[in-house]
Amino acid sequence: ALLLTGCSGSGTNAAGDTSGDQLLTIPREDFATFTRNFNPFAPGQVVAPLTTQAIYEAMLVYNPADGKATPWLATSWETGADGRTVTFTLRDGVKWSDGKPLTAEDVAYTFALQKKLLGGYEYLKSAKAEGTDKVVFSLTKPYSPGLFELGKQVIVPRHVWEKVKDPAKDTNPNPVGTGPYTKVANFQSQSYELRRNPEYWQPKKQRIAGIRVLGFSGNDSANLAFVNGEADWTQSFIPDVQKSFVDKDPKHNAYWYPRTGSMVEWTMNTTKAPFDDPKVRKALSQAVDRDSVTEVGMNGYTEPADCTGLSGGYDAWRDAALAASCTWTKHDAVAAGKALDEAGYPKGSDGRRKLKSGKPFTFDISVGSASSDWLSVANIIKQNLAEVGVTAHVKSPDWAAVVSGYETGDYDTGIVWSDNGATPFQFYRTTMGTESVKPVGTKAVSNYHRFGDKKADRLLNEFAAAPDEAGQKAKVDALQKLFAEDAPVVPLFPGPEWGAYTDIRFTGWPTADNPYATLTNRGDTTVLVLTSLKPVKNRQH
Amino acid sequence: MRYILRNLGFYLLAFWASITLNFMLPRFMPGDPVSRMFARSQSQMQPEQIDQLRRLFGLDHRPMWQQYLDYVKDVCTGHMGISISRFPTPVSEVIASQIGWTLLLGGTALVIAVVIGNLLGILAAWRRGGVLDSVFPPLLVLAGSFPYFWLAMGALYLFGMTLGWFPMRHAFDVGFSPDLSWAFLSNAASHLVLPALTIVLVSIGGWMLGMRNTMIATVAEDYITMAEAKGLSPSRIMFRYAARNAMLPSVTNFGMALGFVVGGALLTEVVFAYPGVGFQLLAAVQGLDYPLMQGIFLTITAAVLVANFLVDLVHVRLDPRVRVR
Amino acid sequence: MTVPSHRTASPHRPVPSHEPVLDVRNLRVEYGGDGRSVVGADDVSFTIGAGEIFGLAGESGCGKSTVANAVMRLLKPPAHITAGSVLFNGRDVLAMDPRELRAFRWREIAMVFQSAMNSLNPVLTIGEQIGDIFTTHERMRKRQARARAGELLELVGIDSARLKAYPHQLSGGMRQRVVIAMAVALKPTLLIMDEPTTALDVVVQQEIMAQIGDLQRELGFSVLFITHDMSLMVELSHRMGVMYGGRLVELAAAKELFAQPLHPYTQALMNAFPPLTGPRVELTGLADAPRTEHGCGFHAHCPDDRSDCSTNIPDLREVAAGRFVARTGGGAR
Amino acid sequence: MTAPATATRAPLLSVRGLTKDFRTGGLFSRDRHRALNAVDLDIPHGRIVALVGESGSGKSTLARCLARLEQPNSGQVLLDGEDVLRTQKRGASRAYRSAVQMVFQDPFGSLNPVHRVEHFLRRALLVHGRTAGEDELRELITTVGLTEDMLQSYPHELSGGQRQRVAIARALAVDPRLVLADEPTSMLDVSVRIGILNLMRRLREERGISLLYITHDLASARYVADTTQVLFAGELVEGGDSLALMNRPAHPYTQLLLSAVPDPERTEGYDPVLRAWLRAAVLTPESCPYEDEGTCSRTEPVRHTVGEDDGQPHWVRCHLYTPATPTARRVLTAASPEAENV
Amino acid sequence: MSVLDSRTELAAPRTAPPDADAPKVPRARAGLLRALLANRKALFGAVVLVLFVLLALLAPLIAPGDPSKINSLGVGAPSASHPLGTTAKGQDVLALTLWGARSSLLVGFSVGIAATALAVLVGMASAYFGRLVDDVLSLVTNIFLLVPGVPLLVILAAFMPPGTMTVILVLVVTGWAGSARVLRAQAKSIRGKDFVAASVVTGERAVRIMFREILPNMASVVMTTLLGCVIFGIGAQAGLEFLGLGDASVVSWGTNLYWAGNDGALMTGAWWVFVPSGLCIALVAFALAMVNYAIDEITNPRLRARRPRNATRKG
Ligand SMILES: Nc1ncnc2c1ncn2[C@@H]1O[C@H](COP(=O)(O)OP(=O)(O)OP(=O)(O)O)[C@@H](O)[C@H]1O
Ligand SMILES: Nc1ncnc2c1ncn2[C@@H]1O[C@H](COP(=O)(O)OP(=O)(O)OP(=O)(O)O)[C@@H](O)[C@H]1O
Ligand SMILES: [Mg+2]
Ligand SMILES: [Mg+2]
Repeated sequence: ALLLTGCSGSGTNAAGDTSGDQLLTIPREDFATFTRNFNPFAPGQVVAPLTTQAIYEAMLVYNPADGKATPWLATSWETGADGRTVTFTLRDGVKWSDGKPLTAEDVAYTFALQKKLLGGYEYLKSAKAEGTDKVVFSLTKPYSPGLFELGKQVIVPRHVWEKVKDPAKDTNPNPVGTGPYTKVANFQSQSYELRRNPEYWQPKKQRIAGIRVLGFSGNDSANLAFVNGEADWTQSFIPDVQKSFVDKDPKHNAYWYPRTGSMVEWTMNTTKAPFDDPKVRKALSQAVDRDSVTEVGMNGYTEPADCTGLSGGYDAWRDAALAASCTWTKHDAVAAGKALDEAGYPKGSDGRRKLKSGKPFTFDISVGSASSDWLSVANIIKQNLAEVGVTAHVKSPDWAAVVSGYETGDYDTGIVWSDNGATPFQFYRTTMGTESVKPVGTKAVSNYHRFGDKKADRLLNEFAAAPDEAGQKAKVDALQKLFAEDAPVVPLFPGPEWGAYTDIRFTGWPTADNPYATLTNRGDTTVLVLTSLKPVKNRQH
Repeated sequence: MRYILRNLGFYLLAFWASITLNFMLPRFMPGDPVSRMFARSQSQMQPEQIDQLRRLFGLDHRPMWQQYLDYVKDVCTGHMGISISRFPTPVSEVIASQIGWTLLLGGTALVIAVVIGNLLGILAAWRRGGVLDSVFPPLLVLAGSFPYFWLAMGALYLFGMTLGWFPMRHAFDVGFSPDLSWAFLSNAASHLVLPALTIVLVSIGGWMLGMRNTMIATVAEDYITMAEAKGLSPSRIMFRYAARNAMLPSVTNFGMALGFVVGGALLTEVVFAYPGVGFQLLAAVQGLDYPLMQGIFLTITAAVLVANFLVDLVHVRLDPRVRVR
Repeated sequence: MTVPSHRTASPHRPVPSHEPVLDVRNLRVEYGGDGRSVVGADDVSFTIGAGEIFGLAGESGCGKSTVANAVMRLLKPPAHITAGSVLFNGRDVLAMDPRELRAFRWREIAMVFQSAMNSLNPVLTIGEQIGDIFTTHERMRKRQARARAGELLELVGIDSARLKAYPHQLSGGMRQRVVIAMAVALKPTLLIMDEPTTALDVVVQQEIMAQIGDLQRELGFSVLFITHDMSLMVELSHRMGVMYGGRLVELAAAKELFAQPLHPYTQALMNAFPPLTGPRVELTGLADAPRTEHGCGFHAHCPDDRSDCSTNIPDLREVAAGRFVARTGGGAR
Repeated sequence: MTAPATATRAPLLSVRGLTKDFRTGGLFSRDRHRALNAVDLDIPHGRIVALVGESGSGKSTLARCLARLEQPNSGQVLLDGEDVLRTQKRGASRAYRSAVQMVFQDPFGSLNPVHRVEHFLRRALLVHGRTAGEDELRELITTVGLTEDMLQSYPHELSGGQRQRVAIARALAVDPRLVLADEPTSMLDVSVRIGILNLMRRLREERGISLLYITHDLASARYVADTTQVLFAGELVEGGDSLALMNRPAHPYTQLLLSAVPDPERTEGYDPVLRAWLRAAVLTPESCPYEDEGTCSRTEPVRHTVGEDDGQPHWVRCHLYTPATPTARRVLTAASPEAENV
Repeated sequence: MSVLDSRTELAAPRTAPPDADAPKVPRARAGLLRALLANRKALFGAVVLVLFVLLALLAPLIAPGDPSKINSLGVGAPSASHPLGTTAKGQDVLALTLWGARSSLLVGFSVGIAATALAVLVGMASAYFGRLVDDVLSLVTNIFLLVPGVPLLVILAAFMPPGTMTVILVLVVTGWAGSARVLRAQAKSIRGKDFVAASVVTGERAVRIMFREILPNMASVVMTTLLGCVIFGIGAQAGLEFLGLGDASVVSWGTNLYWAGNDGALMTGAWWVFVPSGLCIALVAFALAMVNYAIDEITNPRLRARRPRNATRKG
């Protein structure tokens, strides 16, 4: 199916096309080439983009930008009194793109398949269909964070996947989903298109004709295409986005980098001296000039973190008073120096501090070489530390080597993102919970700093069991205090969710003023944007 | 023919050595593909999935020698396994989808550089002291001195972005699907211009100088004087007597370069977002995708060996002297 | 090789008519390097008659090849012909334009180079290289040229099947014979042979010489024969010149020169070859004294009469009919 | 110009059954070419022995084997009765090197262009544990007829003949008893050849050095050597006192070589055609019982003694030799004078 | 054909018959130097090189302090206080370029020297000992020549701890083989010369023959190889670093370009961040190439420029 772009191979493409049938163009800097794999069970780096955004849908969509959950394939859900069951009620009239109706059986089957193929959901005992529109999830323990986790699982049609011999290895080239754009068209190694699902349950919201995804070998080339007006919506890191993009056409070009990504932290290996001492961690944290880190290192795309460690996505949970009161996340080189003096790390005659063992106070900051922004951050930290007499070396091998060091505990400090979920539960669980602490030498997949606090365990369990939000809030308050006390990691800044767009061809983008979704094109809320955009129609064309 | 057979023996040995190297290298690298993938996904993956994924990808925990034996067997039977970073696409398919573009870009650039470079070299040597001989070599050497990516980016911004003469990315525009229509071919050709031209620009100097120098040496040979004495026409002497003999070292280098074409033009692919094996390999290495890495490595090695072997054959045709060696 | 058994074994052929085919007059060739220049040949004059074998002898570097190349206009920079003329059958070779020159070469004057190994293109077959001559000069078709090439090979005693051979597949003697065959392909008026046998073995050398003698008798061309081997030269040529330091020092009929060399250099050169017969006598030969640019390095060995040639080599002077010597002193020693 | 009378002393160097095969082809090839076949040769004290033969007959190979640059496949090399090939399997000892030295054919190639003349001589002296003072160097350089100031020259500043003298001086530095001279004059200009030959004679006379003089120029062999050995296709076919051998060559091959030497004073006229024909007759299988030009023979030819001169036997190995008839005559009459391709 | 592949191209200009040059150069060392100084190309190259070396050495004086110090100055066009402008991180481009010369030249020359040394050793051992040693070493050389360079670079760079040493090591490992082949051919032709045999007959030891007799004769080839390897080193380092495979915390021309790319220098129009380092690399490489060119001309007089062919006419 050849498409009707207005250009007969003239070398330009969709730029300026406002026929009304223009395709929403999304560049992917992380896919040099695509393989036709629309299997939603494949890992994120493998599956073709938009599979879980435009083709398959979940029961609900949680939007961290406004903290709201939008019912999607499910219209409602409720947690049982004991917190051990969750029941989702499915929407009526939803059809798969092959015309078959969505049933509760599909949902139940999806979870069974997901657990079989990829594991996870340890707390889920079973998922059972009740009638055609109700799914009951039985949990092994009261676990409130499970609600959103279950709700955001994308659902696949049982009648299709049952017949697939090896679902894990299937490439699902012609996917059948409930999403707005399910029809794969013109699949090339560097671009493909998704066209409207004829059976979509919200036909009114399928205003755009389709989506085109472009592959790029890196930020540079992807940004070039975007800045040049050849794509509509990007999520790659654009250096100096104001100057290089917005200023080019201030009327149409815009970006919105909500601070709702996961918290980026300076992680220290707490199994090693002197990082086992919270006083040291706090003092080092105080030495860091977060303003400079965010302004220069991160291009001003984010803002400094506070001592709750919570990212912008959890603003509703934040204990603002606590955040304002504690000092160890505020830059103060003098205080930091004093704290280090007090902790027993005095300056030597050369102005450099010594460890208790008598060795100089030096250590590495390991960052993956591919993350140039974080590399700058590490360099700024290094400069800040030099001011308080601590020497840091920035080590930047390939990410594989860095992560391998994190995983086995063979590193000093590093810059790491934290786990992110709908609630702060996951964040605190993996920064302070003892269950995620693995001994040095054993592979850890989270909690690279290897810190656990029994008090946190208790609070986390209580949080999971809390039946309502008020109860949860109380626990999170306590967790924030504990975090501010322990300083298990040094929070630097919340990761911005990059997102920039031009509204020459499409309007209706989420913005800071209208945060109906984040501006990510690879997240859970993407589907909200896809069903909100309107093509610009220009009659003259 | 004994010459060929002997070389064949060497090639087999070299092939074995390099596939062994290929087996060892990725296994020395720290980490494994799943944690790598996990690290890249930046918390979009559940930690719980990791073990499951490891199982899914069938990562090996058998003893090295056993893996090695299987690997050698697979290599010999042409099985290259399933790519991890492109799971579950077979490695052969991943490579197949890229190699065409790689060959197109690399081959075009190489052929242009070799043909033009050698022609320039021949003419420069023939007209010693002429414009071609005094102006071109330093100029081309200067062009070749620039870092390739620097030149490529400059060209991209100048001719692609500012002047808009050439497309800036990809092998062809979206909306086309590869076929043999004129529209597609011309589109693909226009996309080839900048990447190929920049490669030609940095590599042509080497070819030209090489040819010039051998050609000068050749022109001083007695048989050229003899040909002159025979009253042959200058063009005949230049091409049939001098250039043909001077070409021999060029042919060897051409073979080498031809083999390496398969490895892709990594920096070009990065700058121009051109599809190809080079970036695929970089991605495979960074994603610790052993099977894909090994597959590509194998393909390149095989290509280099085949190219060299072909060059040997050509050499035997061109230079009767090697036949007796 | 066909050996007609009736052939007489005498080289003492009557000296042919002295209609000069080649007339070289006051030829001077300079090699202009960076700044300094070397004189390769200076004031060289000689003539070669039709059917005559003219020998040019002298030690290495005395300018023999320079003269030969100048006659064919094959000198390449930095060599320059700075004075003199080369007349071939009355035509001024030095004034020819490139086209004339191409047509003139090989048809009128052909040349056998010093080393056959290097004067054959290693990557072309013998057949192609011989055929080239016919396709260029006679506008023959390839097949016809090939046939002619075959005939030529047979003429020098090589099987015409060898047309497909590459130079390296032939022995040194065969290669040299191929070159000779090429040289006589167009039945040139004059054949220049620049040390055609020095790179070869004694035995093969004799075969080649035989070949040349044979062809010369058959085709009747004149020969400019260059060698440093006095014995060989005397055996072969009618008239000969001895060169030293770029100048001719003696010019005479071969037998006369052998019987009574007039110039001390010629005498010394003769003395450098031990005889095969007679008792062993101590020979002195020449010195390896370095030659300066202007001085005749040879003066160290001038037995007497050093007055005139210690600084420069004097001009040739006719001391008897057809006998020239570069001495100012008396005719005989 | 007579050779100093040598007593029936044991020879300085004896070669017995020396055989050398070269591997031809590449790494995995097993083709062999026999360059030397069972060569027996004696080099007496204080004598110059000439080894003549046409190109490719194995002259250099023999010299290189004796200089231990090449490892023979079988045979013995006896120096003072000691088989050096057996006792010094992996290369020659210093002692052997100080007894046997070599001068190479190409004076342009045998002197390293980056060193001064002095270096060559000094190294040769030092390596063999001798003092290398000014006096020694001066003595050496003057021995070969060069002047002292040439010690500071680079090879490229010298003429070919001077270079060859330097090479000889280097060989002399270790005070050898035998010098192998592989065509020391063939690359030299005519004008200086005789000088080198005279130097060789002088060395023998003044220092009592033995020389193996390798050449294809019979006239110079006759001029300089006491005895001459003829090498044909890797085998010695004739040997004896130089003058006697050249006066009465017994082997057709020797005769061929002799006839090839241009000699204006030759009484019988010069006809190269005839001579070439002679060569064809000698080298074609019909006239010679050797198959493959002697690399393998069905029956070894016997060694006949032709005569004795000055205590040196003149011998020949040829099936065709019968003491009564001069061989060449027989060959010429036996072989048909019809067309033959060489 | 990326920069990283340039080792194949390196071999290309060195195609003059290997035995044609060396022994023709009398007084290899002193003579070569003198001849070089008399050659315009070489003089140009030498002046540029010396200039860069001086600038690199004087960097701490001209631009004191940490050149990579990040501050909030922001990107700025060339001005009086910052003659080459500043980067997005407020670093002075002039300082970065000057300090970058240190690392780039260090890596370039270290790679050049180490790779050449390795190549000389391998080539000479191969040529001198011949037979088995030669077969084995040739095989190893050829394997390194056949193994695709980029993956090897990438893998090694990823495998080893980042740092200048790693970059050097990686480039040496991938860069020596081509040179070894050239040097082996050269050494082999010299090995066959009579003066080597003469040294053997004199009784010299193998090591002495290799280094005192053979090596000086290869001076010009070693020199061109060395310069070629330096060019390769500088270029390949820049390529590696541009791809993010080097050590981004080191200030070098390659990392300068890497950061320029990452900070979107071209996209935001900050050409002054992008241009200087690239130009420096080109200049240094060009200077080296010119010296090489000159060496070729000196050792092989035929390559020298001269008037057109048809000047043979008598004058
Ligand atoms: N290309 C050149 N450049 C400078 N000088 C040259 C050149 N060719 C020859 N000469 C000089 O010219 C003189 C004559 O050289 P020519 O080659 O004619 O000698 P020749 O008699 O042929 O010697 P040979 O017997 O060695 O061939 C020599 O002194 C030589 O140094
Ligand atoms: N290294 C080698 N490898 C193979 N064959 C060789 C080698 N050296 C010599 N030969 C062969 O051995 C035979 C004898 O060669 P040698 O060099 O001893 O001859 P020669 O008598 O010295 O000849 P010339 O007079 O040309 O120097 C020849 O056929 C030659 O091809
Ligand atoms: Mg000559
Ligand atoms: Mg020899």
